[in-house]
Amino acid sequence: MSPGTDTTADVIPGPAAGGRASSAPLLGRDAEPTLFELSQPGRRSWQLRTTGVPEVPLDDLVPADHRRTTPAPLAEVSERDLVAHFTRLSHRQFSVDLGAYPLGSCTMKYNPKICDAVAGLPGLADVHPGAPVSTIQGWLELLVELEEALCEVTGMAAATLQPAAGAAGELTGLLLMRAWHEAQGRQRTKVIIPDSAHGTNPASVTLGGYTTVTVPSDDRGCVDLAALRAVLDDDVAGIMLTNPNTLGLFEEDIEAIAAAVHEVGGLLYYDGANLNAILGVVRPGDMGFDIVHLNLHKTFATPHGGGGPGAGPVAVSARLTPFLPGPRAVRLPGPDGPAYGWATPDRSIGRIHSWHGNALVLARALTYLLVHGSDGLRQVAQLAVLNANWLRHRLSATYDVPYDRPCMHECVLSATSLKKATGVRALDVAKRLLESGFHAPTVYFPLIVDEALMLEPTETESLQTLEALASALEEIAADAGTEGGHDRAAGAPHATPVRRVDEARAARQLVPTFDARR
Amino acid sequence: MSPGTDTTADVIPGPAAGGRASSAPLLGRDAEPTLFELSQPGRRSWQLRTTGVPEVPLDDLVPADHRRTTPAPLAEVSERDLVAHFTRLSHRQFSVDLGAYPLGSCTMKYNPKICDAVAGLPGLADVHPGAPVSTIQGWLELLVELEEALCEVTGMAAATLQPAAGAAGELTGLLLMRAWHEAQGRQRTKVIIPDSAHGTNPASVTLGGYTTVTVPSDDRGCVDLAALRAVLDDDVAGIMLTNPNTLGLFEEDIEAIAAAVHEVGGLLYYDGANLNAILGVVRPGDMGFDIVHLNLHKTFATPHGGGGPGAGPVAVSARLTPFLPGPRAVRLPGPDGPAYGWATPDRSIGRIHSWHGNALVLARALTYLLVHGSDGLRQVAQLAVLNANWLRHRLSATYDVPYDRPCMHECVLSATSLKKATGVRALDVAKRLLESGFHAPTVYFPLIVDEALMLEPTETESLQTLEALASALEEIAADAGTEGGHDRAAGAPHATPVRRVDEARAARQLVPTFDARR
Amino acid sequence: MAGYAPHTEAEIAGMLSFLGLATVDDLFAAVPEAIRLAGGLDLAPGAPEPDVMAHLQDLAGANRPVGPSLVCFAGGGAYDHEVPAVTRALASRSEFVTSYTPYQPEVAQGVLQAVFEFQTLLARLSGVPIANASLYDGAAATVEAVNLGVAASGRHRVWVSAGLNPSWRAVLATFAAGTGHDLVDVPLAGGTTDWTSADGDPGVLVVAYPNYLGCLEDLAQAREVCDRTGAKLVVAFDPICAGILRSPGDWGADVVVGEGQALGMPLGFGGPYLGLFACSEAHLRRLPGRLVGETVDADGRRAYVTTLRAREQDIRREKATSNVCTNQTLMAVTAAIQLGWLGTTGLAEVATRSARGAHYCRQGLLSIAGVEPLVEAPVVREFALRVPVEPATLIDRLADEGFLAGLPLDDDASGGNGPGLLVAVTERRTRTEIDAFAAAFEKAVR
Amino acid sequence: MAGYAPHTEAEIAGMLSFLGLATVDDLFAAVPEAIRLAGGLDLAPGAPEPDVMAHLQDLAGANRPVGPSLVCFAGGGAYDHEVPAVTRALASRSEFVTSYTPYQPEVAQGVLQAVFEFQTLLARLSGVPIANASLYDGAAATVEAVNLGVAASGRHRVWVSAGLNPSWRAVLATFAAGTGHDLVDVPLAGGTTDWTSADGDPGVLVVAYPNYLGCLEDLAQAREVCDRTGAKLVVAFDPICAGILRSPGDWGADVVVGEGQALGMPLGFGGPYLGLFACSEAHLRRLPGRLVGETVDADGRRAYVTTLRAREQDIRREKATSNVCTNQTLMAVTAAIQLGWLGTTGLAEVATRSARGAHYCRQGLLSIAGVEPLVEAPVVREFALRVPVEPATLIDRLADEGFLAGLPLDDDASGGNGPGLLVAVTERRTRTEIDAFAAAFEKAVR
Ligand SMILES: Cc1ncc(COP(=O)(O)O)c(C=O)c1O
Ligand SMILES: Cc1ncc(COP(=O)(O)O)c(C=O)c1O
Repeated sequence: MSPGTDTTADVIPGPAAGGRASSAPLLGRDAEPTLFELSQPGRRSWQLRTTGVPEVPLDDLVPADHRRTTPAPLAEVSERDLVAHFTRLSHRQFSVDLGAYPLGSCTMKYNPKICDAVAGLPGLADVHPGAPVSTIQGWLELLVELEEALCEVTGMAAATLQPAAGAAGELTGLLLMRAWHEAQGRQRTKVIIPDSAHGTNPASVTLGGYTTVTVPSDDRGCVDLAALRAVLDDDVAGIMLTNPNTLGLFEEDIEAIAAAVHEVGGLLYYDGANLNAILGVVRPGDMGFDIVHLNLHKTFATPHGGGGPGAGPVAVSARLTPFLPGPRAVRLPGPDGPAYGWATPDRSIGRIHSWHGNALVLARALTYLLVHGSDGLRQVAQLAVLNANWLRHRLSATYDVPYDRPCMHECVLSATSLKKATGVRALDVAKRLLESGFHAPTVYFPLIVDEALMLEPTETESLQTLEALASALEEIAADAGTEGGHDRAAGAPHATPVRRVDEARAARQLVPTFDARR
Repeated sequence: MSPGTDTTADVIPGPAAGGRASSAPLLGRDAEPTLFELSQPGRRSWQLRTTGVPEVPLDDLVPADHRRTTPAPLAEVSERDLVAHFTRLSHRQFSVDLGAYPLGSCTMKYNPKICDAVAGLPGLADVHPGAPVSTIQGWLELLVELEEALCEVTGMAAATLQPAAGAAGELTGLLLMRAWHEAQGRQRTKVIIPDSAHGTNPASVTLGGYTTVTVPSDDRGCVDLAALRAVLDDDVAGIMLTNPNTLGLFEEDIEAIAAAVHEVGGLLYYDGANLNAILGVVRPGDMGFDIVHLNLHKTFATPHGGGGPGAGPVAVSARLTPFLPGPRAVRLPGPDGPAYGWATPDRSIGRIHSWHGNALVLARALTYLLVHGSDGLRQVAQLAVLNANWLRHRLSATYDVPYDRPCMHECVLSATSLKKATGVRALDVAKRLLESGFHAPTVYFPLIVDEALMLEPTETESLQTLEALASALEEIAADAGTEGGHDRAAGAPHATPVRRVDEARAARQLVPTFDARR
Repeated sequence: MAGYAPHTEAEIAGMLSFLGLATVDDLFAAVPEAIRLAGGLDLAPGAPEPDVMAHLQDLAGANRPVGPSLVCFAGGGAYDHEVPAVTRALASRSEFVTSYTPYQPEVAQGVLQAVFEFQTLLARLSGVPIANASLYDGAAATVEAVNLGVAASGRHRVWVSAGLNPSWRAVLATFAAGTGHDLVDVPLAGGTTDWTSADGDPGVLVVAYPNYLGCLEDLAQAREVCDRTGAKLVVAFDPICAGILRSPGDWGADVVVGEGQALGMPLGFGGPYLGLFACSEAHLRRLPGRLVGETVDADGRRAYVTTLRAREQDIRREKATSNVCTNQTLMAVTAAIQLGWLGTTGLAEVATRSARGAHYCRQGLLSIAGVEPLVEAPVVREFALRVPVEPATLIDRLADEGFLAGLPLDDDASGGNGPGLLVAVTERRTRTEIDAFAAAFEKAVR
Repeated sequence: MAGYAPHTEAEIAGMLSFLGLATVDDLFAAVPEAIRLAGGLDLAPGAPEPDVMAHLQDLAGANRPVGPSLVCFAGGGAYDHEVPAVTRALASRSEFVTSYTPYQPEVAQGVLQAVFEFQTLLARLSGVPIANASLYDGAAATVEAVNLGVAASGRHRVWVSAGLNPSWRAVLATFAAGTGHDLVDVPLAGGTTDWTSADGDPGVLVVAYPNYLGCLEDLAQAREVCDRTGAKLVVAFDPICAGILRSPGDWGADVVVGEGQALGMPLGFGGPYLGLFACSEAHLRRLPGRLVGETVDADGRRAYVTTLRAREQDIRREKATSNVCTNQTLMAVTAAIQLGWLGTTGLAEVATRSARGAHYCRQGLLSIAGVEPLVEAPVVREFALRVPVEPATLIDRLADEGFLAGLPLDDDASGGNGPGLLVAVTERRTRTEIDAFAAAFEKAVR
């Protein structure tokens, strides 16, 4: 199948006019024209500095055979239309700033506005990453300060701030694991992950050059210790766990797991995506983990940006420190010269980012961390867990609770009984919830729960919001059982900028660019 | 009638939860709770600097009889709810950044984003207005530069930048007129305004201590010269005109008008709200005007802010300069000391603003002015007039054109025939247009045109937008004549965040605050 | 030439031909040849945005903004209070910024509801039940209040306390030339207004609380004068101090006005600020400016709309209660956001901390030889000093040391007690800053 | 303690009692006592926002940002191009900033359409028809391209041009430890890659256009090697230079990668940047990361959705084409806005002006005694010099004079031609700045 083999609907009514706003939900539900439909040859937005540089013909500078014969056809719009277009697009986008986003595993908490102000400081934003150390002392200090704080939060000895997201952190961690084993003079081939693990874990294992061994969860939703022991052998490089796990449950046997893995010479990798649940309460290092990645875009409230950027620093115990990626910002010894500099660890696995990681995201995370401090971070965990348990308890009368025990920062429910009784599926519940003023929970993950609905309210939602959310979910379930309820659910959402989207068609008749349309 | 004598509808469904977003048009059309409904005792957003100032009990500082016994009951919300609330409110608000806003007389052009950046520069935004001149040389230079440019644009000798809006400028101008006549040793009582004038003109005349004499427009939509001559006498202080006038028509007899008014010793006041039409083409000073106010929030694209702030500088001819309000920023003579300072004209009418006017608005206007320059400003006028004439010509087949001659920056149409034929009024046309993706035109103004629809597209709307706007207006007229057309129009709008609003009830059962609700 | 117009050459040509015109100049046929600008404006040609930005940055660079290198102790109606990132972010949402006056309520609920909330917050704070949607600034609000008071009392004599901000008094005087009001300056005695010294039958009393010298006026006495004479009481209050002071409404004010800059606006070299205006129900029909009310839409859902329009100039013309059209809506929205952020406890906290800082600072400065109180009445966050050097000179010297020491007080500004220095302290001033200020002050007066 | 949690004490108590718990600690009953943190974290207690802001401002103050007092001539993958206020304003709209990956397309059309437009723009610019929704940065995109190329060719030998950004080469090497790819460094000769010097059967060729030294590689030759060996051609292009250069697709690239920072992102000390990734249709099923496609909704209206999800790790797990989950969507949206602002003519103009500035600057510097070209091949907006003093020393000296002179080139970075200095010029550099730079340079090398 090649792109654009079929026609797509074209529902831009009339001429594509930049000043026509009916694509804004405020004024109706017409489609928003693309930038390309708004384009008119000869129009422009750009204005560039007057430089006085001699206007030598380009032919004298760049050889003809390297030159484009025609300019790259981008778009030609006025600044007015550019602004209107993207402002209208923003009106077609749900966000934390509009309402609750209880998307399990994603920690969509409120992102403080002060962090935007920090990331916009010219003294941070306008610094070249390759500038000499004498000109970047502030940045180096910031990185050192953040690294130290993250080490304290995780109970680790040192960290790299380079990974740009959680998955990059995972792969970094696996390469550290590999380097460590190699340094011990041994070659191991397997990494264990539980069946509830996030998809990035097995994908990273493969890229790290290991084979995934999956261990099942027991009926309490935790790693089956016996099954784990059964796969532990000399060929195991380590295990990747998140604790609390993706079911929102704390792995109570963590000490036994750690002992068992360490016994065969394996390392424990902590997937920090769920760290929000345990901030200041218990630390991965104290649980026995050797390598930890953090998702700063989750726990430390750096906004997700519609899918990124994130930041996935990796912290390690002392024995792994020499292998960390470099260069790392360090305090320099001695009273003379600059106070901070760069250093690459002795046995570094090497660089994993073009520069120093998503620096402006790191500055946001430090800001968040300092505002909260030791007491505030602990409170974050407490209230995140309180909110999730409140929701679980309240909704356990309406939805199935696959693992009926107190949860941590998120709760996994199931629509299995609802589906059996009414035909309404987890996906339908999610789509209906959109119409009630909330983002949907994560659905169908973790994979081991049938018709999963995974709710993570986070600590920044109020009791009133939880009540409204719970009521909405209760009403959806109640309505599903009434006359026409199934169809209402299957037809949802109705009040959103577009109605249910045909995902199958998107894959079948692929239109990956405007130029692939017919 | 006292406030809140009747109940109002209360349609916040369920608990008022900050995280429930269904008030965002994106997710449906429920009402947005007020800040007061979101409030929960004990909740807070504020965070203040740690100062180390001794925490003396307030009782030791402020006498008990001056103290509140209970804190002022404002609202108590979390930062998260605060952000969600106002972000959702913003989604219930149409704006230039969402689409065309052809609101006649208001010049709702695109407001360049660079002006926001300028107004946010700490070197401008964080300056105290009472700081010593040695610390404000940049601001003083900016004000002088703007004053000089505005004088060139208007053909005047000097200006005050203090008035905060057009109406404040009008009153300032009338007080200048009064001071000038008094300086000539005469007391005059009447000011002439045409019947098409904006309401602020007569209101300002009253506040200026004058009596309004209204002159009718002739059948070409201009001041009736004979009628004007008839009211001109020794008691006339002056005349207030806008040219092009509020019908969007250029007063062709302006030289004769000026001569006649000057002949009786009167002054000519130019209401600059329509200056966008003639920038760089003809200047009020060259037409014979003595006093000019500008609406920088119209012509110079400083955004209207939902109703303000604006800025209404007043420029005058040389003979009126000594009367201008003070202090004014001036270049200081002599090579020593600061280059700029403050000076109050000899015979100043006095201060008309707490400080120096809406300074950050003035900085925006200067930015806009410099980007355009002499050539760009002229082009603004040309294209604004081109756009308006295109609309007029195109729509003259569909709507009545009360004055069928080329217009300037705006065109006034009428729905009289439409109403006669279908019962659909100008107001209904306006409401229907909202659903088509455009803001409505100004309706029922100027008062002298029956069922007026006053369209001012401005120069920043493209031909494609004009075409879409014209098509929408044509479709509305066509639909009005079809089966059910009247009801569709009378019931409009349907797709907006709220439907047609009951204005009569608002006045009858006044609820001016949340506390006045029952 | 730079600019934002979308028209291509081809489009312009097409549009002209649609109109039957040959050139763009033909559009201006109605403009008499004789007055047309032949050579164009004598301004530089348009410059690209980055060039203009560089120029404006140069101008900004020629100022010294308040901050760590110019620590602000100046007030006088413009204060360095905390403006959090959240207020700036929300108030700069382009839907609020780039919309017009909400003439079409169906697509303006955002601004309308925000203003409705502002009105509610201001009414709660001022202690009177009606607040409008904003006026230009504190001075303009005072002018409008006087106009209302004169109309309501039927008497044009206005007793104006010498403790009212001197700029506002000046603006009152300017506009009185048009309205013909008879303004009577009522002097201070010991820092507060001595109403007994005024004569004639007042229609309006205007008094500030706290007054320009930072002192707490005896509003009971002012109310008593009004009760006796039938005058209307206009109180210019400070919305921050109001967090801990009895409200003007509680003291019996008929009209409450004020400067709202401290509610989330930057110092901004004096504008745009926010004219606060609130009054008792009796004066509803004389309210100047815009008013938002709650109502319902065609489906019975809650909605907001500007109401009592019949007072306004676009309908009443020469008989309107005021000529105000464009006001400071965006600043009212900003104030609603800021007051939402501060809330019940935060506003009180800001006021309390400011008062503590002011008293701590005052004590420190008064311990310097030659520095004395200008007046003795109790103050909140601002106070007036007699200093041993010329105030303007002192201010210049302290600016060199990194402090914006305050505003100079001449005899007019101090109600006859000058010269002196007016010092303001907000909750943002740290003990370290205040101590350093006092130390520099001591050197500067030597 | 500071923070953003809304819970009041009373609410917490009520929620606990609803759960049948006595204290908040009871929520953590599942956490074994032994490992619980007894004393809390050894961090300072929470500080209010203004205190934290002051600290971050101090840190920012300890840097020297580029600007009038540190004029930027540094590049190497991070460029000082114009970012207009309009791009910043639109890209910072909180709907874009505070949303997650668009898992629910019905409420995510904003991000989805913006990314769809980004994909289209990138495809048009790169000359290949498929582009993904972004990767972390240029290095990460190159890693993914190599992984794709190895999988597509079935051969793990990768010929990597020594003209590829040395950081990216380092990242390739780091990740090759996991994938086992066999990376072969292919040296430069006279500034461009000498493919004849490499041996073995390559599965992938990686080459930069222009390369790290700013030189224009002979892509026809690289394509020819690929045609001969069956290897896949990965071209790391520069999206700005692409405004005037033949597109990689036109040269026959299979995969096009690049660093997108120059498309509207600040220098930001190296991140967040934007990994560009585009490829020919043949490799669609191996595309790493997210892809947005057009479709329709239940009413047949145009809509967008992430598609071909079956490649991704959340479904394919260990068999996924990549482990990427969170990417750099906001930067892709930013790039779409910036490319919309530049448009067809603006991008070409930026590239042209940068090239003019670079050649003017190069000429000026080469006229200084002892300064010579490091390599001779034609360049666009970046060039490498041999300098008579140690490059790092020279850079320090020029920083003192107000210039960020460039990046130092050691032997690795210069493909064996070092040491040297890599200088970049953008359209923002004025003639005055360049002349002053040359003058300071002349002094600094003396
Ligand atoms: C449990 C878990 N692990 C890992 C990740 C991957 O993190 P990222 O998306 O930052 O690569 C996620 C993110 O969704 C996650 O939820
Ligand atoms: C013709 C005319 N004159 C005067 C004004 C008053 O200006 P402002 O609203 O700034 O007070 C307006 C504004 O609507 C106007 O259109």
